[in-house]
Parts: sequence; structure tokens; C-alpha cells
Amino acid sequence: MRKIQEDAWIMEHEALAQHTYRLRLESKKVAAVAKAGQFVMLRINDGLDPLLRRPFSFHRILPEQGVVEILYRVAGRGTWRLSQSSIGTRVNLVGPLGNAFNLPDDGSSPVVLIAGGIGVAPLFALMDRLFANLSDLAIHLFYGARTAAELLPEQVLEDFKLRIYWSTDDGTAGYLGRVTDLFNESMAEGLPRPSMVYSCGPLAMQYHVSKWASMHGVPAQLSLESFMACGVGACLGCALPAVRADDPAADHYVHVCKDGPIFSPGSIQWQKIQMHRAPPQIFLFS
Amino acid sequence: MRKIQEDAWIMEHEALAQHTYRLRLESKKVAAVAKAGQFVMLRINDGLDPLLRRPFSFHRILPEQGVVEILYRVAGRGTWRLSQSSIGTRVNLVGPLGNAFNLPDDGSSPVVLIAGGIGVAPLFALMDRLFANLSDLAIHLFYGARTAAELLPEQVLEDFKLRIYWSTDDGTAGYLGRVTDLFNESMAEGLPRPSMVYSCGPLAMQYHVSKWASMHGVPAQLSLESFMACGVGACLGCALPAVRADDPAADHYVHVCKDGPIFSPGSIQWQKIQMHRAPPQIFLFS
Amino acid sequence: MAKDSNASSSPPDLSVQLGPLRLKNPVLTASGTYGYGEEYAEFVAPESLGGIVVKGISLHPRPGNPPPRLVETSAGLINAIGLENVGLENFIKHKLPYLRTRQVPVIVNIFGSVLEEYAELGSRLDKVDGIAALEINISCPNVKQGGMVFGTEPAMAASVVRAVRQATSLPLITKLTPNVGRIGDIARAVEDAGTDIISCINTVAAMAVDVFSRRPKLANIVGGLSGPAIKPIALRCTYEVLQSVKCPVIGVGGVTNTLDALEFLLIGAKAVQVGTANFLSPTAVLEIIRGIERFLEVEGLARLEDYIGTLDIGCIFPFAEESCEAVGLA
Amino acid sequence: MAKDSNASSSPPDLSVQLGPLRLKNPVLTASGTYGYGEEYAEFVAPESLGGIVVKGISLHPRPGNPPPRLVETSAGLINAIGLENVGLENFIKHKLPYLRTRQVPVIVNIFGSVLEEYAELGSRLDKVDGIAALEINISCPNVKQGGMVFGTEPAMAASVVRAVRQATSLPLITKLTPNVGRIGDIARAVEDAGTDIISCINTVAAMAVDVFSRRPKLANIVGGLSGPAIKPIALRCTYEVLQSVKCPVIGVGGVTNTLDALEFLLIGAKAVQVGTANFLSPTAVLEIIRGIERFLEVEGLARLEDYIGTLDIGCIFPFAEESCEAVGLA
Ligand SMILES: Cc1cc2nc3c(=O)[nH]c(=O)nc-3n(C[C@H](O)[C@H](O)[C@H](O)COP(=O)(O)OP(=O)(O)OC[C@H]3O[C@@H](n4cnc5c(N)ncnc54)[C@H](O)[C@@H]3O)c2cc1C
Ligand SMILES: Cc1cc2nc3c(=O)[nH]c(=O)nc-3n(C[C@H](O)[C@H](O)[C@H](O)COP(=O)(O)OP(=O)(O)OC[C@H]3O[C@@H](n4cnc5c(N)ncnc54)[C@H](O)[C@@H]3O)c2cc1C
Ligand SMILES: Cc1cc2nc3c(=O)[nH]c(=O)nc-3n(C[C@H](O)[C@H](O)[C@H](O)COP(=O)(O)O)c2cc1C
Ligand SMILES: Cc1cc2nc3c(=O)[nH]c(=O)nc-3n(C[C@H](O)[C@H](O)[C@H](O)COP(=O)(O)O)c2cc1C
Ligand code: FES
Ligand code: FES
Repeated sequence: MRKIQEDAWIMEHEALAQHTYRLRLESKKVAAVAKAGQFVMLRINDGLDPLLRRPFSFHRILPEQGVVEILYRVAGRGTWRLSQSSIGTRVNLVGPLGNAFNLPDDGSSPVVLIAGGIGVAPLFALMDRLFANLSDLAIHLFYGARTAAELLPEQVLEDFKLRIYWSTDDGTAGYLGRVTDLFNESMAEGLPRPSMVYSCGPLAMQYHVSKWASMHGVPAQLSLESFMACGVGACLGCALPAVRADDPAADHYVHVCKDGPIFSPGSIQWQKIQMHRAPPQIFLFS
Repeated sequence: MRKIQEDAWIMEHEALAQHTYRLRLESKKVAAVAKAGQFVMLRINDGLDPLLRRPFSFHRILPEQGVVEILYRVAGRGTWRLSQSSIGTRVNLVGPLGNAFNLPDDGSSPVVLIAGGIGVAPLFALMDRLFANLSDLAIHLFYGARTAAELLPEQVLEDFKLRIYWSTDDGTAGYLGRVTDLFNESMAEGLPRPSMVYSCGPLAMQYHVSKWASMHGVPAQLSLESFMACGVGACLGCALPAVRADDPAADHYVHVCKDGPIFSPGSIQWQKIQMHRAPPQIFLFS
Repeated sequence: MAKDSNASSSPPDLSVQLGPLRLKNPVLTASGTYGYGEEYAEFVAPESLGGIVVKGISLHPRPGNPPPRLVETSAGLINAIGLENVGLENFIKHKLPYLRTRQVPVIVNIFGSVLEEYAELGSRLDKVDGIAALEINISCPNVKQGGMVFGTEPAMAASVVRAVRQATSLPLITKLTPNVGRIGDIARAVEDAGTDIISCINTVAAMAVDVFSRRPKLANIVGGLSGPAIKPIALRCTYEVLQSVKCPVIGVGGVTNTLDALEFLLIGAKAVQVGTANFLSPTAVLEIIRGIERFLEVEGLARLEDYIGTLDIGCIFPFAEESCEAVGLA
Repeated sequence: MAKDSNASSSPPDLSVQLGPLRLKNPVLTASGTYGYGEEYAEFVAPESLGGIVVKGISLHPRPGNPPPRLVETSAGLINAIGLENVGLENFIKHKLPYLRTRQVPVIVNIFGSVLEEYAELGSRLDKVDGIAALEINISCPNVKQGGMVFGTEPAMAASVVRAVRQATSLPLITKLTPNVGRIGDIARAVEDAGTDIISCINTVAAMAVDVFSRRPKLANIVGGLSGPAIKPIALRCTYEVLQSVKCPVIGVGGVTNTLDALEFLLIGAKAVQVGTANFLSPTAVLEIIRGIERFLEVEGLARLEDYIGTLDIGCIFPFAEESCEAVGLA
């Protein structure tokens, strides 16, 4: 797997939902080798503020056009600065990094995709890949957000032949409640057992999906996050508590940038994950 | 003297010479009270890179239009970043700061203005003031730079009724040699004794002007620089060795932001000034 | 009941009690960055501040170091002002009268090059009106001890504090230097010696050179680093000091915005000093005071003292089976 | 004559001699920021580097700290990786073979929690092929001394160096921590104990907290600050060390670009290590090597060694009458 450092030009930069932007980048070399599920480390500007690169999954990969897209939500200083950058300017990419989504073994059963908030980003690239390889695949997308304003507009999903299940925590659109509750209920109401669950979203959601998948013996691929510095397995910063094959209870860590970001539910030691930072409230204070 | 903090909008931003830009700012409150010779501390962006504000003299002051202009040369990180900022964006000003140029006592004799490189910047505001107050004043502007490309185009000086003496260190335009040599020669060739010398430019040039003025008993107003942090006399960082009235040889310092930036030649202890930093070569390394 | 709802709609109480010192809010200006108060008065009414710490004062006027005195670094500023100041007499005659006309606690930062100077500063300021407290800067070389910095050795640091303590009944703040191995040891020593309050940190020893001229960028060669770059260091030092002493502590170092100030308060500092940030924005202190107020409102806290020191270092495992219900994942 | 003009048109000689260690150029990667070399090989051919310092190795594998392990700060990064590593055996079996295939000096960073572990690491690595030097990380707690960090006490620091020195004939680099009062004292102690080379600095103790969750941002509460923020501190530490010892010194801390590297070389460091900057740009080390070459060309220097240590701390007064001619002002 070849990793590349490349200057990418911003071709389009559009707000798609509240605090949510789509960045279209001309990045020929990265686009040529990127796979759905992988990510790039993006340097927002030449200065030192912010200091580190920021990881973003591929939202769309268009190798023929030499283009990749990123869908991101403003979550802090870096993404805010990114949101201020204009068409024609340059960002620097390092990628593609990490592992990729795998296709389901069985294309005849449906697959379920679960997206929480900005977690929908990599699922587009995944859907492109699924349809390209398994054109008849039935896809059920469960897509939730805190509120309607944070959901992507329906049109951006029109291209895909999907069944979409919308939810919002406040009931302003779709099902009132968590996307995992909606998923649970839909399964209880007789949705066929999927051959694979793909999910991306907040950790609490991922935990829920993970539990469901383990309990029902359904394979799942979770795209997980961790704070990253290098993105290439050198700093060992992006650790997550994980199950060591020879000693499942041992203190052991995987590194999201190298061993992930796609993990199976059983590989993570969920009970050892610590919470430290509250959801950012950057629009209140600075 | 009222000091103001104000967000200013970039109305125009134009390259006038090599690495030299003119910034036109809508800044009603500052423009209303600014005087020629004073300066502002400009914050280039909201981030921390660069950390400190940068001092810039007023190049033009247009109180009726609520506009001030700055003429600057890219000298490092901060001015480079400034040069990248586009029309419609915002910079934050603190000013006006420092003292101002004084009119000559005697409007019937000519005055001499000496500009080295970007030192020409504040002399425009000075000329505006001189002509507004002493419409018949004869002004001799000695204006030198390292090379022709660094000189402002003649047109920007057309508005003023001046005698201009151009020089470049490499002879690519005007007199070949230092602007102070040109001035010396012109005086030797019979230019009438000026009632005041105003000058702004590199320290070596200012030293020369200072020596000439002292030797000939001609009053001079030198706009001097020092590295600044606060701009308001609080940090004591912008010191220059100075003559203490009661004990001229004592170690004593003035503060450019508060006691200056305009000084008379005799107030500075030139022999105590130390050289520490070489001229920046930012275009070679980063 | 009515009282309660009244209380929650009135602005939160930002006042803090630091031993003998009561401040209307926890935001002070740091010594050497705010002159003698007047320099910034056009931007910030002194009355709105928790207090002003003035530029360090010595018995006699000092010219300070030759320039260059300042270098900018990444998110930092190195200064080598050389403690230029007008001297005690001029301060009392020419600077203090203005400050007395403003309703703001004035804290006088003092320093000396021998123990006796500290003591004399203490006793002379003891008799002067309009001073809320003294802040002892012990980050200075002791000329009698081969230039070793007072604040780098517990016994020497303590001797300075004792000398000033005996000379005055004014509240005493002792300001620690971070350029030591174990700042907690120094903190304990100065607490035992009788300081009422500790402030930390002073600047971090630093250097910058010019590769082209091959010379130091400061005439003094070395200087002290301040600004956002040092905030994580200052926070750690403050944390160590808080674990070592019982007296109130003031956090200093890199406080640039509301969140920075809240970080120091969260770990237990009763107040903060804002230094380099004044240069970035002359109204930074005001924005921080307002920001803290707003934060308390959003968090539903009536008093800042209810937030101070509430750092929770216990572990939370949201996905350990027992706690799942708590995070709503059952 | 012909030789001279040849010399000046050929690329400048970047090689440096550090005691027993000769490097083709002065740019090394810093331990813990470059993995075991392979991680960055797609971006930088290891052969182009002065050397690779691998992630710290202990006798036995260590899982490291629970996450979060990283926090970004202003121009800095705090890490609390907890010295996660594969352990000596795995290193020799699985990591070193790759490095042996590449023509680059491999420096193995080692650490232990008791003296004996350091000694055993030394003696076991002594017998292993393909190692250019050992770098002793003494910024670790000594579990037999109540967790006091080895590198904060001259005698304890020296004992570690002596233990390793007796165990191996490999060139020894000792890496100092900046979290001490007088780094020069530590430097002298480890020089006397037999280190060939000193590298400094390791990270600066630091902390970050989240004001909303009221919790530390690192599971480990405190961590080590690196990156551009600490460069002025690292430069000062390196300067102090250089004034205290005769052995060669490697500057570490915040080296992000060519000018940063040159600053350390100018004050007398024979080489630099690049750490956090690798994260900002995986090709940072290459750009720095090329930048130094270009700098020497522009300055007309044939050998880097002619630049190293040429800092001039004497004063120049260009406008003092005697020197005016010199600056062309007569
Ligand atoms: C593999 C991977 C893929 C990702 N893909 C996307 C994507 O496609 N779209 C998108 O919007 N976001 C994505 N993220 C998250 C994104 O990287 C963070 O939102 C971003 O780094 C925040 O930067 P900031 O400067 O705006 O926020 P900061 O000011 O740095 O932090 C704001 C908040 O975000 C947290 N945070 C910072 N960095 C990370 C991180 N790396 N992972 C998790 N939390 C973080 C901080 O702890 C803090 O609470 C991805 C993260 C990973 C690890
Ligand atoms: C009162 C005053 C008025 C000024 N007016 C103008 C003006 O009208 N137009 C203009 O182009 N420049 C002016 N300057 C100089 C200008 O402030 C500096 O060029 C600018 O701060 C450089 O910032 P930088 O980030 O680009 O360079 P840096 O990267 O900060 O430094 C580049 C070089 O410039 C030097 N430098 C940095 N700041 C200053 C400073 N304050 N004074 C002198 N040298 C400095 C550094 O030491 C270094 O050698 C003025 C300076 C002062 C003190
Ligand atoms: C220009 C300048 C001058 C200073 N002068 C003093 C001083 O006279 N006495 C003192 O105790 N601290 C002095 N300090 C240290 C500050 O009070 C403060 O401790 C330090 O700058 C860290 O805070 P900051 O990061 O908010 O600036 C000075 C700092 C700066 C930047
Ligand atoms: C993520 C990370 C891991 C590190 N691990 C080690 C280590 O294992 N051993 C060691 O001696 N230093 C370690 N360091 C310290 C660096 O080698 C270096 O001394 C420090 O980061 C300062 O340099 P920098 O500012 O260039 O990063 C680590 C630093 C970082 C950022
Ligand atoms: S981000 Fe450095 S190892 Fe994963
Ligand atoms: S810049 Fe602070 S006193 Fe002049």
C-alpha cells in the first residue's frame, strides 16, 4: 500500500448542512490509490496553528478525475480554519492511510449501514464501492443526527439505490431518538438479517452497534476514531484498548491509524475505553 | 491622545513594488484621530502564528473617508501572511500610537525628506500634512532603495509638488549609491539649507542623517524602529539607548512606541546601539 | 424558592477569596506586561479587573538591558527587559497616585539582588496607602550567592519570603520560577516561610539566535519565554504546587482566552494572571472576565468558587457494563 | 588552486563527527516519533538520514498508557504514550532486520525502571549487529527510588550511564530531561560517568485539562510537551549543556525547519534530532538536510563543521565611532 504526500487544490467547498462542509480536492496521486474506509492526514495551512494534521476519511474517491472528496464537520480550531479556506487554495495531504472496508462475503443478503452525524462521510465511498462490485446489493442506511439541520440534504443521497431510515435525537426529522434505537426497532419489526453491518459515528453509537452485532453473530465493520499525530503508526498516539489474541484480558492496544480505522466489534476492549473530553462547545467560547 | 482598538476591513490590497504592498483599510475611528508619523499595531489574523501584532506607520490618513493606508514590505512571517490576505477580510488595529511628525517652524525654507526603502511609507502622510498646512513649502525628497524594482512607481508620487532625488544601491535607477551620499552631494552642490530634515529608513541611514543634521545644526525628525510587543509603553521591550538629560553618559533607554517613533538625532545614544540580527533572508529558507 | 430563581437569573458571582485578599473576579494582569496600569486604561477600565500587578519594582531605578530585548517564537515571546523600572521612590510618587484614583486592587511586584533589598522594599511599602498586596519576584539572581537565582533553592526562596514577611503586614504573594526540578519543594518552602499566596509561573528560561548574523537575538543572550507556548508547562507547575501546599495559588503563564483561564481555575487556582495576551489584544482581560461569566451561566453555576478545583481525575469507563445505563446505552 | 575551485563547486560536506560516531549529515530522527524507521520509509529513504533513533526499547514489551495519549497545544504536542514498545527481543527479531537492510546508522533508545535493566539492555545490545549507538533515556522514574526520575539527579543519572558503559562498548548517547534546575550539572555528571555524547532535550513536563468535562485531557494526567513551542527552551538547555561539557552534543526539541536546525548547530550542537516535525510533514527531515546544504552554499562554506559553534556573543556597536568605517558609514 503506497502512501503519498501531495499538495491538493481545493476545487469546490460547499456547506451541505449545519457546520458541515464538502471539500472537493484535486489530488491525482492520492485519488489513484485510495480505498473506501481509508483516510488522509490533512494539513490545513502552512502555519503552526493548528500544529498537527487532521485525519479525514475519504467521502468520495474519483480516481479517473484525480479527485477525492472530504465531508467534514466543524469540531474545533482546525476544522474551523479549514472551513475558511477558499477555492483555489492548497492543502497538503498524506495518504491514503489505514485499512479499508471489506466487501460482504455474501452479496445476496442485504447490508446495513449505520451513520451517526458526520459519520456518514466514509459511507458514501463505501456505497460507491459496494454498488460497483455488487450491483444488486440491497443497502439499508440508518442515518441519524442530533437535529434536522445537521442531516445532509436528501438529494446528495439520490444517486444511490438505498432504503434510508432517518432519525434525529430531537425528532426534528425522521424517527425521534437514537439511530441505533431506530435500527433495533427496524430489526425487531422484521428487517432481514444483514450479511454485514458497516458503521461510523460517535463512540457510544459504535458501542451499541458492536454489542448488537456480537449478540446476533452478524459481522460488522466499524470505522473508529482516536486522536492522531502521525497517521502512519510511528507515534503510537492513536491507541485503543484491544483484545490480545493470546491473552484477551491483558492491557493491549491497537493503533487506529495502522490497525484501523476499520475494526471488528470483537477486537476492541470497550470496557477499558476512558472518557476524557466533553463534546466541544467551540461556538460558545474561544 | 485617544488609543482605539478597531476591526478594519481590507478595501484594497495592491502590490506597488517588489515585495511591497499597499493596504487600504476602512477604519473609521482610527482614521479620525491618526496623525502623520504615528503607527498602528496590526493583528494579522486571529491565530497565534504570528503571535504578536506588527507595527506599521500610517502611509495615508483620510479621516473624511474613514480610511487609513499602510505601505509595507514583506520582511518575514507576519508580513508574508499579511500579503496573503484578501480584500474583504478583517485585520485588527490598535492605534494611533506614538508621537507624530511636527511641522517645521519655518515654512519659507525648504524641507528635506529622506527615505530608505520602505521608509518612504510614513513620508506620504507627512507630505499630506505639510502641504495641507504650508501649501507653498518646497519639499526635496531623497528616495533610495537597494534596486529599481523596490522603488515605488513614480506615479504614486505625482500628486505631490516635490523635487525627487532617486537613488539605488546598484544603480538600476537614479543615482548609483546610497541615498545619504546623494543627499550629501546635493547639499554640497548648493541645495539650500533645509529648515527641517525628516527621515525614515534603515538604521545605518538614520545614523548618517543624524550625524549630518547634528554637524550642520539642522533640526531633524527621524522615524525609528525597534522590535515591539505592546505598542503602548507597557512591556518596555522597544528600548533604544538614549541620552538622559541629567547624565548624558548614563545607561538610559527611551521606548520607541511611547517616546517615539519620531526622535531628534541628539536624543539617541547611537554608539550604544548593538547589532544582533542580520537582514532577513526569508525567501531563501523557511 | 423565589430567592433561588432570583439567584440564578442574577449574574454569577465571580469573586474569589485568596487568603487575606478578596478579588471581585479572578483575572489579574501579570507583572511587566501591563506597565503601571495607566498604559491600558484607555482600553480597559481598571475597575473591571480583579487586580493589577504592576511592573517589578526595585529599591533604585534600573535602566534595564540593552536592546534587542524581545524575540517572538512559535506561540511565544522571549523577553530580556532586564527589570527596567522607575525605582521605589518614583513609583510611589509618580505611578501609585494614579492607581489610587482607580478602584482596583494594586499588587506591587518587588525584587532585589540581595535579601536586604527585599526586606527594605517590604518595610517601605508597608507604610504606603493604596496597596492591596505585594508580589515577591524570586526569579532574580542573588548577587551574594554567585548569581544563583533566589527561587531555585528552597532555603534561599524561603529566606526572601521570611525577610519580607517580617517587614510588612501586607498580604504576600510569592511568585515562583518554573526553572527548577521540583517546584513543589519551593512552594512548600515559601508557604512555610509565611507567604499568603503563591503565583506561578514566571517565564521559562529560553534563547534564540540568528543563523545569518551568527549572533544571539537578544543582547542579553538568554531571556524568559512567555505566552501560549508555555501554558501546558504553567498548568503542570500550578498543578504540582497545588498538590504541595494549602495556601491559595494564582495561575500564570499563557492565559490567552477564557478557556485557558478556566483550565487554571479548574485545577484549583483561585485566580489567574494574564501577561503576554495583553499584547495580542489590549482587551483580552475583559474578554476573559466576560467569558468566565458566560461559562458559569451556561454551566448553571451561581458562584465561580463552585467551579474552582473541581477537576475530576478518577477514571470513567462509559462502556464498562455497570456504567452503560449511565450513558444511556442500555 | 584547481582543487579549491573544485571544492567550492562540489556540494558542501555535511558530515559530522560526534566522538566515536560519524554521521553523513547532522539530521537524526528523534526517538518515539519515527517508529522503528520503516513507518516513514515510503516518504524518506533511510539512507538519506544522518541516523535513525528508534522508539525507546525496554527489556520486556510494554503496552503503554491508556488513551487519550495525545493533546495538541499552541505550537506544541503533549504526549503520554507510556513508553509502549515491543520489547528488546521483538525489536531484535522483528524490527532490526529491516533496518539492517538499509544503509543508515541505527541508534537504539533504551530505558528501564531500575539500574539493572539499563545494564542488561546494554549488554544484550552489545552483541547485536547493525547498531551504531545506544541512546540512554534517563527521563524515566526509578521505581527503587520512589519513582524519582533518573535524569533529575546528577548522581542517579551518572549511575545509569556507568551501568550501561560497563555493559557495552557501543558509542553511548545520554539523553537529558529539561525538567531540572540546572541541566549543566546533569550534563557534567553523565560526561564524567562515561557517555560519549549528550542529546537534549526530552519533552517538558506539561498538562492539559478539559474545562467542560472537568477532566484531564490525557488519561495519564500529565505528559511531555514537544514541538515548536519548546524550541527556545531546548536551545537554551543545549547552550547550557555545551558550556558545561566537552563531549559532543545533539540538539533536540522543536526542530521544524532548516533555520531551527541551524540554530542548534550555530550554538555548537554537532547534530540535531527531529521529532514532532515529522508529524507535520513526513519529509521534514529531507527538507532540513537540503536546506542546510543550500544554506552552506549561500554562505560559501564547504564544510558544515566550519559553521558549527560559530556563535558570536561579543557585542558589535556599528555606530560607535571606531567601527563606523566597518559598516560603511564614514
Ligand atoms: C480516521 C479518522 C477519520 C475521520 N474522518 C472524519 C471525517 O471524514 N469527517 C470529519 O468531520 N471528521 C473526521 N474525523 C474527525 C476529525 O479528525 C476531527 O473532527 C478533527 O480532527 C477535529 O479537529 P479540530 O481542529 O477541528 O478540533 P480540535 O480543536 O482539535 O478538537 C475538537 C474536538 O475534537 C476532538 N478531536 C480532535 N481530533 C480528533 C480525532 N482525530 N479524532 C477524534 N476526535 C478528535 C478533540 O478532542 C476535541 O474534543 C476523523 C477522525 C479519524 C481519526
Ligand atoms: C513604529 C514602526 C513603524 C513601522 N512602519 C512600517 C511600515 O510602515 N511599513 C513596513 O513595511 N514596515 C514598518 N515597520 C517594520 C515592520 O513592523 C516590520 O517589518 C514587521 O514587524 C516585520 O514583521 P514580520 O513578521 O514580517 O517579520 P519577522 O519575521 O517578525 O522579522 C523579520 C525581520 O524583521 C525584524 N523585525 C520584526 N519586527 C520588527 C520591528 N518592529 N521593527 C524592526 N524590525 C523588525 C526582525 O527582527 C527580523 O529581522 C515599522 C516598525 C515600527 C517599529
Ligand atoms: C515583557 C515582560 C516583562 C515581564 N516583567 C516581569 C517583572 O517585572 N516581574 C515579574 O515577576 N514577572 C515579569 N514577567 C513575567 C510575567 O509576569 C509572567 O509571569 C509571564 O510572562 C508568564 O505569563 P504570560 O505567559 O501570560 O505572559 C514579564 C513578562 C514579560 C513578557
Ligand atoms: C509521541 C512521542 C513519543 C516519544 N517517545 C520517546 C521515547 O520513547 N524515548 C525518548 O527518549 N524520547 C521520546 N520522545 C521525545 C522525543 O524524542 C524528543 O526528545 C522530544 O519530542 C522533543 O523533540 P521535538 O520537539 O522535535 O519533538 C517522544 C516524543 C513524542 C512526541
Ligand atoms: S497516529 Fe501515530 S501511531 Fe497512529
Ligand atoms: S512595545 Fe511595549 S513598551 Fe514599546
